[in-house]
Amino acid sequence: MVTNADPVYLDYAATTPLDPRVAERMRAVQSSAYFNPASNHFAGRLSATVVDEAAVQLAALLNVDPTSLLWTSGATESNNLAILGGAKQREHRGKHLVTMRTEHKAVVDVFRALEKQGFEIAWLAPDADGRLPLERFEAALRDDTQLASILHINNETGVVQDIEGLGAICRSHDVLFHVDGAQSAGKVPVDLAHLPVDLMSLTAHKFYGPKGVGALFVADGTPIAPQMFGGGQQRRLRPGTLPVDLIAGLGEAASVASSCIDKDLLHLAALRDQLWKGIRDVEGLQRNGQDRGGYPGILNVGVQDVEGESLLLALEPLCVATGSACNSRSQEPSSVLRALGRSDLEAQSAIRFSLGRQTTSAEIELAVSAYRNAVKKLRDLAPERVR
Amino acid sequence: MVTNADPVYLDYAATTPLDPRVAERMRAVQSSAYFNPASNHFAGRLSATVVDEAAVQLAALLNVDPTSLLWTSGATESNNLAILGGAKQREHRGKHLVTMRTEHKAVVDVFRALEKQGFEIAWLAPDADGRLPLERFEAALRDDTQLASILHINNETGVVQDIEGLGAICRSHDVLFHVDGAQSAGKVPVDLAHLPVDLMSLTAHKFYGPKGVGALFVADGTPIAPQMFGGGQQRRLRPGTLPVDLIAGLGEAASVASSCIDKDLLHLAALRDQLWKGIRDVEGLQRNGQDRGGYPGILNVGVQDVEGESLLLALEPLCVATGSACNSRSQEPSSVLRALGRSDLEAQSAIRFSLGRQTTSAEIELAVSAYRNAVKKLRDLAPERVR
Amino acid sequence: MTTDPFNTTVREYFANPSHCGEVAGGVAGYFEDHGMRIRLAAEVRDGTIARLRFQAWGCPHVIAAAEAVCRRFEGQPVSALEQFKTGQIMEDLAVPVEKTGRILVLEDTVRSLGRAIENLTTP
Amino acid sequence: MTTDPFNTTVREYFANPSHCGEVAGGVAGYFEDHGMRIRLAAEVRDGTIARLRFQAWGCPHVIAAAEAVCRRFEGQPVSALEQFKTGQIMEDLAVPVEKTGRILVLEDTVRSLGRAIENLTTP
Ligand SMILES: Cc1ncc(COP(=O)(O)O)c(C=O)c1O
Ligand SMILES: Cc1ncc(COP(=O)(O)O)c(C=O)c1O
Repeated sequence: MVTNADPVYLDYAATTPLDPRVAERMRAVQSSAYFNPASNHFAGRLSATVVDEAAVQLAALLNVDPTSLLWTSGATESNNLAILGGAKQREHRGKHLVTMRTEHKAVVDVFRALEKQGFEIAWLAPDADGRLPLERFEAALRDDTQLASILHINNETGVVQDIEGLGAICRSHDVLFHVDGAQSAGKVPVDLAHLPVDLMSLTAHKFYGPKGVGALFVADGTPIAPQMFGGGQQRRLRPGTLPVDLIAGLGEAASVASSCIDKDLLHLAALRDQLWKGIRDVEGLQRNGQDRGGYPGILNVGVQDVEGESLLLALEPLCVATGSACNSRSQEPSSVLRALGRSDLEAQSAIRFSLGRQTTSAEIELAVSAYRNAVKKLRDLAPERVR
Repeated sequence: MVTNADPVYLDYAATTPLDPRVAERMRAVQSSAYFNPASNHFAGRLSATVVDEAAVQLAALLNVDPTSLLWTSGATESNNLAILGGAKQREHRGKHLVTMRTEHKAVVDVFRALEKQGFEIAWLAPDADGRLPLERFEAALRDDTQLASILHINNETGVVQDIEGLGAICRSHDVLFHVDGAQSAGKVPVDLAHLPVDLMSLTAHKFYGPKGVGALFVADGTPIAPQMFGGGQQRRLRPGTLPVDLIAGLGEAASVASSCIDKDLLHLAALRDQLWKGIRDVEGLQRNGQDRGGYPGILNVGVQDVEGESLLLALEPLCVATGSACNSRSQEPSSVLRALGRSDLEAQSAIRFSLGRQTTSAEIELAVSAYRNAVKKLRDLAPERVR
Repeated sequence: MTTDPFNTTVREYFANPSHCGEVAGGVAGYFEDHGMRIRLAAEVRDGTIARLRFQAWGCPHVIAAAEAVCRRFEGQPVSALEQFKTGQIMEDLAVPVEKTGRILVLEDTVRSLGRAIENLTTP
Repeated sequence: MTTDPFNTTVREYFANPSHCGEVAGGVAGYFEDHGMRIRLAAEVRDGTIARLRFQAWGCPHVIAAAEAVCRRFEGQPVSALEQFKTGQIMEDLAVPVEKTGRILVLEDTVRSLGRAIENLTTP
């Protein structure tokens, strides 16, 4: 297909390419420190040092102690470990858990599993702009509420929750607070020394690090039960041979992020504004998410009376997402957009543009005209409604 | 330290370096197909195709259908998924499970967790050569035995179990049969179309593939319960963004293995024989494992009245293992060697030499003299026993 | 999971539909279901479909299928419409099974057009 | 987890112990515990430890500690032995806490040597 030749990749929220510095670091480790960090010889210790250095890099990004980080295979695993491991460890505190309807599936499905095991879940709805009001959150807490999990930055809409406010409420109610930071860590400043967060999940491939590696921040003294059993690595909380090159890549990505975040955010905001200005006058356009204050790397728009699958095809060679980033194959209308009050018909036309470090103004220009043309084309094709 | 300059790496059972072909394939994927295979656009489909190709490569190595493979983060996760997921799915069949005392910790610890949950485990002992006699295995099976897990090739001793015989017994007793193939897949021929195996775990980094990725073979119709919940990837059995480059690397490593295994085994056998001939006359030497028929990449020897930690240090710059590959830091004498009837004192002096594709005859020569010298030196240092 | 959900025919018909539009003064059939809307308009001359045009709101398969119908029946006798079967289109366009219902909307539209032509010619 | 369990002093003393061996006709102390065995042999001249040699079976820290003791006390008056404290050795060799018991074996050996010298000189 001709279109395959020049993809215009605007799906950075789904995954990002490796930053060249990350790729280089990984190559160096693969050739000179590929050893098993658990091995009891100097080569093994060399790899263990690489792992420690990566922990320092990631810890610097999050402003935490390196020992508070567990390596995992990604945010899905981190979410599972935090929520299953946290809820089970604190079962004595109660069986009531709180989360939102707009969470990522890697959180929703974990709570569904807990629901089947007899836990009771409060599925809170956001306001129309996607935010969870603090009063609504506090009102949902009960004496037997023991854990809450809230998505920091929504992967579909870029909506940002008030983690500080929500966390403070958790602290005052002795509720364990987990934050899915898959779309925030490495992309916006996250200062866990000051945020009242007990557990935070993250994944390297969302911020120019390798796929297949993530981390779970576990605040000092937070009890979690391991979900995998094995060789005793990582204080028995998460066993398995440490993928030293992936961890080094995650560390390097964190280090790059530490120095780039502010610049990245300005870059993204400028491009997002260019995109929005270019399409906002399209008839029947609807912005999904916050008008202001959202994460600048994501712009989600629906448009009236245009069919989503055809829109996506007409947009080629743009690579953009409909529905959730992580399993866009499903044809169901996005539950995130439904929770914002969108109808099925509105939700199915939604397109998520997600921008990144490599996105250029020229690509945005192309995206603008592609979007305008696609909507026009599909409207021209369509018959009037039943007369 | 001077010794750090020229490590002689003889710890391939702990982990292997990347094969150059694997590294090259991964780089290509990282730069041109780094997309999310679940994304609903042509770039995503490109990555999905890469994943499919890797499945075909791994399937060819194991002689199975590509759809019978699940991607995981490594053998630890595969073992957890197979054993926890298998046992829980078949709880109605009974709560009795069978395994061996010489299993890897990533199996032992999973059974320990199940034991705490009320399952009953039969921990079978091997014969003095490490093998599990078929009669002993069959005698351990009860009406309520529902799952057995046996290590194909022992990571410490290279002992090879009779998977075909054990599997046939499982079939005739309706017992689910899981095999930890972390040390066999990609290293010896494994034909799962003919072996009576329901579930097999493997990990790429043991056969020149990347760390952080593994697979679980699940025979058609074998029911397992997922242990992680999330975005619905992989038929909901193992969610999470697929690390397309790691999977491509695993596929490529499988493909390389398919063409190299026979040559590799001859190479290893020659070197192992050279090593054994070079040291076998050391006074008080004891070979741990099978004299014949074991995996040729591993030679495990103990030696009388030599302290293990000092031996390891005296052997530098050799990188070899004491105790288990995967968590050698623990000071406890190997439970595998204890199960072969070794005393604590005998077990602690054990050294595992594990050889690989890049090992040379010159390195073996060096290993022979290093070993002889180290034993002599430590014996010279030691006082006579109490007079 | 991996295969392109759209084969080359779908891609071609969707990208460059040559039979999209209206037929001024023609006869039309319309059907709406499953959230799809399809309109077929024809100019009939001497029992022959001289021109056939579609308008469609739906997924790429529906749009391509409408184009396919136009290509197929333009120039054909009106009676050919009765022989319309979705099977061939499903195959040519490799329509996934779960979209069968949508293609049946097209069948209904073709029927609707057939009836409209009938009404026109049998006063 | 990552640090070398052996500091440079341990590595040096272990690799090249200059005080390993026997003292022909000397006086010796021996102790055995925790699976460790240590022997210290001395040649005493005029209340001074003229030569001090060790033999040891144990981990690298034990061997290095034995060497350290020899280096420390050779040339010292016999009375210095009484002041032997494991603390300094633990620090110099960065012995991990869990190995304290092993180093105490060395203390016992030093005591044993002290007693042997005493027995020799006070008839
Ligand atoms: C908000 C959010 N949480 C969790 C995940 C899961 O991350 P991973 O697929 O790396 O496990 C993703 C994306 O995939 C995400 O966007
Ligand atoms: C026999 C065996 N099983 C399981 C594992 C665990 O594999 P991984 O650390 O890749 O999860 C290993 C080695 O680490 C092994 O040797």
